[in-house]
Amino acid sequence: MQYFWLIPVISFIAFIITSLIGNKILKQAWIFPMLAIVLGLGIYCFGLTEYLQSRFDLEHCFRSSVTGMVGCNYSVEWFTAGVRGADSVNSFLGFTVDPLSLSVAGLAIFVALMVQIYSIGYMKDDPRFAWYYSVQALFISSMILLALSDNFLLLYVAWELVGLCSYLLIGFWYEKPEAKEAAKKAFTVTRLGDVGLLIGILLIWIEVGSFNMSDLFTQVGSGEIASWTIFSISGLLFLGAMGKSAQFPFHVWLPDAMEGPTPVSALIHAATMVAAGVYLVARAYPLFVQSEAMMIIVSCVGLITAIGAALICCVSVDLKRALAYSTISHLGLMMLSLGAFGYTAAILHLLAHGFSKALLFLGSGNIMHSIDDLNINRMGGLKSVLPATTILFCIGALSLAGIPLLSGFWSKDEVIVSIVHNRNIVFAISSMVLVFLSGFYMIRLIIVPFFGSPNRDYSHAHKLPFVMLAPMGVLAVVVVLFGWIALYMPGAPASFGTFLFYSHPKNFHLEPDIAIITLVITLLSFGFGYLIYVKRFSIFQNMRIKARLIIEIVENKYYIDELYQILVDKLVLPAAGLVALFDRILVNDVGINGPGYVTRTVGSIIRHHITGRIYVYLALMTTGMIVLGIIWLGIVIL
Amino acid sequence: MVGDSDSLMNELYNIMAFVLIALPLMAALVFMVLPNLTSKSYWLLSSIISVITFGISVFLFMSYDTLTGGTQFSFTVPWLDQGINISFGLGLTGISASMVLLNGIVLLGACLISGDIEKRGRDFYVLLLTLGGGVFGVFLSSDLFFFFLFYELAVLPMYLLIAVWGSSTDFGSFTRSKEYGAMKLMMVLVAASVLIWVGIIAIFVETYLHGTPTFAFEELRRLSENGLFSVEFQNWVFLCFMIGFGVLSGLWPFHTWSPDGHVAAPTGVSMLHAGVLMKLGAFGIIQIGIVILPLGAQTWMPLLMVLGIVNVIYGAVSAMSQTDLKYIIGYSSVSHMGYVLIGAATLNSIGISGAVLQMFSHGIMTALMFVLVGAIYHRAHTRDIYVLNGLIKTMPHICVLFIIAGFASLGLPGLSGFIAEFLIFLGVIKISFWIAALAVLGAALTAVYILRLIARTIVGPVDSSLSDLPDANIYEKIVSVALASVLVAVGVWPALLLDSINVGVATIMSAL
Amino acid sequence: MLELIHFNILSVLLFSVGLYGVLARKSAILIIMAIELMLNAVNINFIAAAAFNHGNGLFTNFDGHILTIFIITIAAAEVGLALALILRIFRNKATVNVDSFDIMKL
Amino acid sequence: MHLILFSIISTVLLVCAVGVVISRNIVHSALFLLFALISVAGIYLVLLTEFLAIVQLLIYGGAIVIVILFALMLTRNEEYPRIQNNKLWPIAGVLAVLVCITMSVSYFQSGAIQNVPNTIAPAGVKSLGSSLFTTWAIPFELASLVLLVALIGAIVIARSDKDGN
Repeated sequence: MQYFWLIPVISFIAFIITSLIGNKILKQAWIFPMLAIVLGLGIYCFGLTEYLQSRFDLEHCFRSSVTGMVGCNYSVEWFTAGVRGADSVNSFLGFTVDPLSLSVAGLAIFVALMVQIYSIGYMKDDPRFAWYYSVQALFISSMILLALSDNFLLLYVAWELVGLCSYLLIGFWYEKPEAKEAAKKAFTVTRLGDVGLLIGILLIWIEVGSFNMSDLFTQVGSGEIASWTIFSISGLLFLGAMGKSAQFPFHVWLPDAMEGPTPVSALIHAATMVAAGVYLVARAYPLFVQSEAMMIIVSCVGLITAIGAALICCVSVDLKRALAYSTISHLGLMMLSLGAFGYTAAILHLLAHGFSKALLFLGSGNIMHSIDDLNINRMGGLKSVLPATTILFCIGALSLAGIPLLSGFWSKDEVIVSIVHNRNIVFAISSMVLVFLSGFYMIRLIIVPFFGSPNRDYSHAHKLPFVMLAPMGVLAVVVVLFGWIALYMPGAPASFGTFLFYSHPKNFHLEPDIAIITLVITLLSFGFGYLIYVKRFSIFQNMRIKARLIIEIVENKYYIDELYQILVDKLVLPAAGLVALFDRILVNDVGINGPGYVTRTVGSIIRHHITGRIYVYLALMTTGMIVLGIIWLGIVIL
Repeated sequence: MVGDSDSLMNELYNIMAFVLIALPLMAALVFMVLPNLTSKSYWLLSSIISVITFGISVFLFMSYDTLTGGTQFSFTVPWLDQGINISFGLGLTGISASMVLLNGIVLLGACLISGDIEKRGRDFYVLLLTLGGGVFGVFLSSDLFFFFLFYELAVLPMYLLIAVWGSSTDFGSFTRSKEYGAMKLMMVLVAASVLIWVGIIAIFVETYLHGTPTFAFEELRRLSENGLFSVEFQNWVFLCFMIGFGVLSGLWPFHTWSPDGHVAAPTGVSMLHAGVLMKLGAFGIIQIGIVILPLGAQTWMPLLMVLGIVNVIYGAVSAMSQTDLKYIIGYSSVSHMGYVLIGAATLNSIGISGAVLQMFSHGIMTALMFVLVGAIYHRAHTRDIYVLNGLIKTMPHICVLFIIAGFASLGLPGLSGFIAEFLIFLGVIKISFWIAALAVLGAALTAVYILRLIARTIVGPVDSSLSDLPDANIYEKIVSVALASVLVAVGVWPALLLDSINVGVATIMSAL
Repeated sequence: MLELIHFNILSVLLFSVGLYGVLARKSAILIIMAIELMLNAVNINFIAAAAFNHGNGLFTNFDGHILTIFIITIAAAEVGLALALILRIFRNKATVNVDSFDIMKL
Repeated sequence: MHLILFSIISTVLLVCAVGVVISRNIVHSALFLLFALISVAGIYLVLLTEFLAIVQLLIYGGAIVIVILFALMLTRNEEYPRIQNNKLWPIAGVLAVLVCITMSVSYFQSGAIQNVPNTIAPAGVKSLGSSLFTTWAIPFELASLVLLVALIGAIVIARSDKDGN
C-alpha cells in the first residue's frame, strides 16, 4: 500500500512523456499512458489484496474512532510557510488508504483502463491523438490523487487538476465554437463552486490548524468545534461538491460538456470526475453528520437535482445529453442518499452507476462512430446494424433502471431503503417518482434508437473494431456481476457493507416489500414507455399536446441556461464594462489626467506673462521689489 | 599560494552583491563610450552581461544560508560620515534572495527577447541594463539613502524606454500614445517617490534629532526597537511609505499608470515593468515600512488590506471587459498585486511569505505573458482580442505557453500562483473571514477573464488573415519555456523558495 | 541747511525717472541711457552718505567713494558691452526696438 | 548758499533726466543725458568731492556719452524718430511713482539717517587714494580685469563675422 503514490506519479510521467514526444509517435501515443495505467492497476490490485488480507496491524494503519474504518496514512512534508515553529502552515503530500479511497480509486483505474483501450479505436483518426492520451494520463494521475489524498489541501490540488483536464478534454475539438464555450462554461461554473470549497478549507485550517482530514474528524468528533462552524464549513465544502457533481443550480455545465469526445464523457463526465463531489461529501461525512441542517440541505439539493434532471432526460432528443441528464439525476440520487444517512448505499451506487454509465456512454460512442449522429429521433432500428452495441447498451440501461440482478438494482434498492427509513414520506414518494422516471427514460433510450423502424439509411454505417467492443464487454460483465458484492458471499473476505461503512459495519439485506414496490414501479414505467414509443397510443399524443407548456419548459431545461445567460449578459458584463469605463473616465481621465490637465491649463494661462520682452520682465521685477519694500516698511512701521 | 587564492575567492565571495549591481551599470557606462557597434552586437553584449548577472543571482540565492538567516553578503563602504552617516551598504536577506533571483531571471529574459530592437540599439541596452542594475540595487541595499537612489535609477530609464521604443495604440474611442504612457508612468512614479523621500528624510531627521543620525536599515531597526519613533511619527511616515510604495505596486486608485504603461511599452520593458518594477513597491513596504515602522504598519494595515481587496476585485472586473491583450494582462497585474498588498497587510508570517512568493510568482508569470503577447503582437500587428482568434493553429508553441501562464494566473494548483495565493488566503483568514472570502472570489473572477481570453483568441476557428503567421523564434522559445518551467517548479515544490523566504519573514516578524 | 535727506530724495527721484525710462521706452539705446541715470542716482546716494559720514570733519571710511568709483568702472564696461550687443543685434535684425527682441519667449 | 546751489543743480539734473526719458528724438535724449551727467558732477561738487566730479565728467561726460553717440550713429535707421514708448508706459509711470514713494517713505521711516552730522566734510584725494590702493587694492585690480574682459568681449561681440558667414 505504501507504493500507492506511484500510481499518480507514473501516470504523470506518462503525461509528460506523451506531451513531449507524442506527436512524433502519433499512432502509438497510447502506449505510455496505457502502460502507466496497467502498472497502476497492478499496484492497486496488489495494495487492495494487501489491505484486505491484513489484520490491520501494519505500520501507519489504525482504526479511526470516528468513521470506524481502518485507514493507512503515509505522508511526507511538502512545504512550510511562515516562521517555523511559531506561526506557520505545514502542508504534507500524504495519501490515505481506506475503503472509500480504495473504492473510488479502483473505479477510476478500471474505467480509465477500459476507456483508454476503447479510445484506441474511437480516436484513431484524430490528428490530436497524442494530446488526447497525454491529457487522459494527467487526468488519471490527478483523479487517483484526489481519491487518495489525506488532506484537504492536496485534495483541492487534485480537485482543480481534474477540473483542468475536464476543461482541456471538453475543449478537445477547440475549433468548434460550441466546444470552446462548453469548456469555458464547465471550468467557470465549477470554479464558482470551488470558491466555496477553498474558503471551507481555509476555515478548516483556522479551526483545526492543519489540513489533515483525520485531525479534523477527531476534533469534530470530540465536539470541540461550534455547531455553527461545522455547518458553515460543511456548507462551503458542499458548494464545491455541488459544482463538481453538477448539482442544481450548478448543473448547467455538464450537458454542454458532452461536446468533448465520447470516451471522455464516459470516463470524466459520467464515471469519475463528476462523482468527485459525492466523494467529497462522503469523505467529509463525519463533518456533515454533525449538522442535521446540512444533511437536510444535502438531501434536498440531491432530490431537486435528481427529479429535475430526470424530467429533462425524458424529453431530450440528443442521446449524449440525455445520458448527461441521467448522470446528473443519479448524482442527485447519491447526494440524496448521503443526506439520508445512506453512506454505503451512496458509494455503492456511485460505483454501480460509474460502471453502467461508462458502458452507456461507450455505447453512444459506438453509435456516434458508426452513423455520426446523436439525435435519437433520427435513429430507430439500430439493433440490426449494431447488434453487439444494442445488447451492451441494454445491459447498462437496465442496470441503471434497477432491473434485478444487475448491479444498479442492488445499489438503488439500498439507496431507497435508506431514504425510506431516514427521511419523511415526501422524500419516500419523491424517490418512487424518481424510480419511475429513471425507468421511463431508460426504456425510452433503449426503444427509440435501437428498436422500432429505421428512420434513416444505415448503409454507410462504419463497422466497429474489436478494440472498441472488447472493453465494453468487460464493463458489461462487471455491470452484471458487480452488484453481488453488496451481499455477503461465502468465501469472500467481506461484503461491501462490512468493507465500507460509516461508524459501524452493516450487511446489506434486501427488504422485500420495498424491493417489490420499486420493481413494480420500474416495470410500470417500462410498460408506459412501451405504450408511448412502441404502440404510440394516441391518448399520449393528446396528452402531449395538452401539456404542451410544461413539456416546453422541461425541454428548455427550465430556462435556467437562459437565466444564467441573461445574468451574465445583462448584469455581469455590463457591470464589468461599467467598471472599466469608470476606471478610464473617472480614475484615469479625471483622477490622474485631471491634475495634469489643471496644471497645464494654469501653466498655459500664466505663461502669457512670458512675452519675451525685457521691459515686461523688468516691470514684474520692479513690482516684486515694491511689494518687498512695502512688506519691509510694514514690518518696520508696525 | 593556496591560502592566497582562497582569500581571493573569499574576497570575491564577499563582494558578490556589489558585483551584481556594478556589472550591469558598468556595462551601461562602457556601452556609452564604446564606438558605434550594430544593434545586434549590443544585444549580444548585454545578453552576455545578463547571463552573468543571472548566474550571480542564482549563486547568491543558492548560497544564502537559511540556517544562519539574517543579512548575508554584507558589504559596507562609508560614504558621507560627517554627522550624516550615509554608507553604501549592501546585504542579502531571505526575502531579497528570491527577489534578486526573480530579477536575474526576468532581466535575462528581457535581454534575450529584445534582439529585434533596431532603432538606437545602444541607447536601448544602456537603459535596460541601468534599469536592471538599479533594481538589483534596490533589492540589495541596506541603507535607505542608496535604496532610494537605486529606486530612482530603476524608475527613470522606464520613461525613455517607453517613450522612444514603445508603441502607440488607437482604441477607437480613445488613444494611448507611447509618450502619454511614458509621461503618466513617470509622473505618477516620481510623485510617489516624493512621498517616499519625504518619509526617508523624516526618519533621518528623527534619528538626527536624537543624536544618532543614520540611514542604515540595521541601525534604524535597532533604534525602532528601542522606541525611538513615536506612534504619531510612525503613523504619518508609514502612510507616506504605504502610498508611495503602494503606487509602484499599483495600489488602487493610483494604478492606471500600470496598464497604460504596459500598452505603450515594448516587450522586454513590459516584462521588467510588470515582472520586477511593480515588486519594488511591495518590497519596500515589507522590507522597510513594516520593519522600521511596525506601529505605523499596525495602524494602517486595515486600510491597506481594504485597498488591496479593492485592487483584486476591481482589477479582475476591469480586466473582464478589456479588449486589448496587454490591457487584460495589465489589469490582471493590478489584481495580482492586490494579493501581494493584502498579504503584506496581514502582518502575520504566513501572509507575508505568501506575499513574497506571490511577488516572485507573479513576476515570472506576467513576464511570460508579456513575452507571448509581444510575440503575438509582433506577428499579427494587433492585440485586439476580437480580431485575434484560433491562434493555437498557427502558433501552437506560443499558445500552449500562454495557456500555462493563464492557468498560473488563475491559481491552478501545480503552478506557482496557487501556493502563493493560498498562503495569502491563509494569512488573511486569520484576520478577517470576509476579506478572505472576497480574495478567493477574486481568484474565481480571474478564471473568468483568463478563460474568456483563451476562448476568444487562442482556440476556436482561425481567421484566414492569421493563418500563415510563424510560431515563436528560438529566443522566444527558450525564454518562455524557461519561465514556464520556473512556474511549474515553484508550483510543484514551493519549498525551493519558501525556505529562504521563511527566514526573511522571521526577521521581519521579530520586528513586529 | 543742506541735509542728507535732500540728496536721498534727489537720488530717489532720479532713480524713478531712470526706471520709467527703462520700463517705458522701446529703443534699446535709450534704455541704456536710462540705466545710466539709475546708476548715477545710486552714485549720488553713495557719495552723499559718505560725505555726511565723518567724525568731526575727518574721514575714517571711504567706502562710499570707493564704491562709486567701482560703479563708474563697471558702468563703463557695461555700456561698452551693451552697446556691442546692440550693434550685434542691430546687424541681425536691423532694428534696436526691444519689442522685436522676444526670442526668449517659449 | 549750498542749498540754493543744490536746488539749482538738482532742478537742472531732474529736468535733463526727464528730458532723456521723454524726448522723442533719440539724439536729443543723448544730449540731455550729457547735461544730466554734468549736473551730477555738479552735485558731487556740492558734496565737496571734487575728485569724483572730475571722474564723472571724464568718464561719463567724455567716454560714455560719446560711445552712446557712436552707437546711435552705427545703428542709425529711419525708425529713430518713430521710436515711441511701448504699450506698458502707463504701468511704467505708475511703477516709477510707486518706487519713488516707497523709497522716500523708507528714507523717512528708517532710523539710519537720524544720527548723522548735518555738515559736509571735504574728502581729501590723498587719503582716498591711499584707501583705494591699500584696503581696496585687490578689488581695484579685479576691476581692471573686468574692464579688460569687457573690452575684449565688446570687440568679440561687435566685430562683424566675416569668417563666420
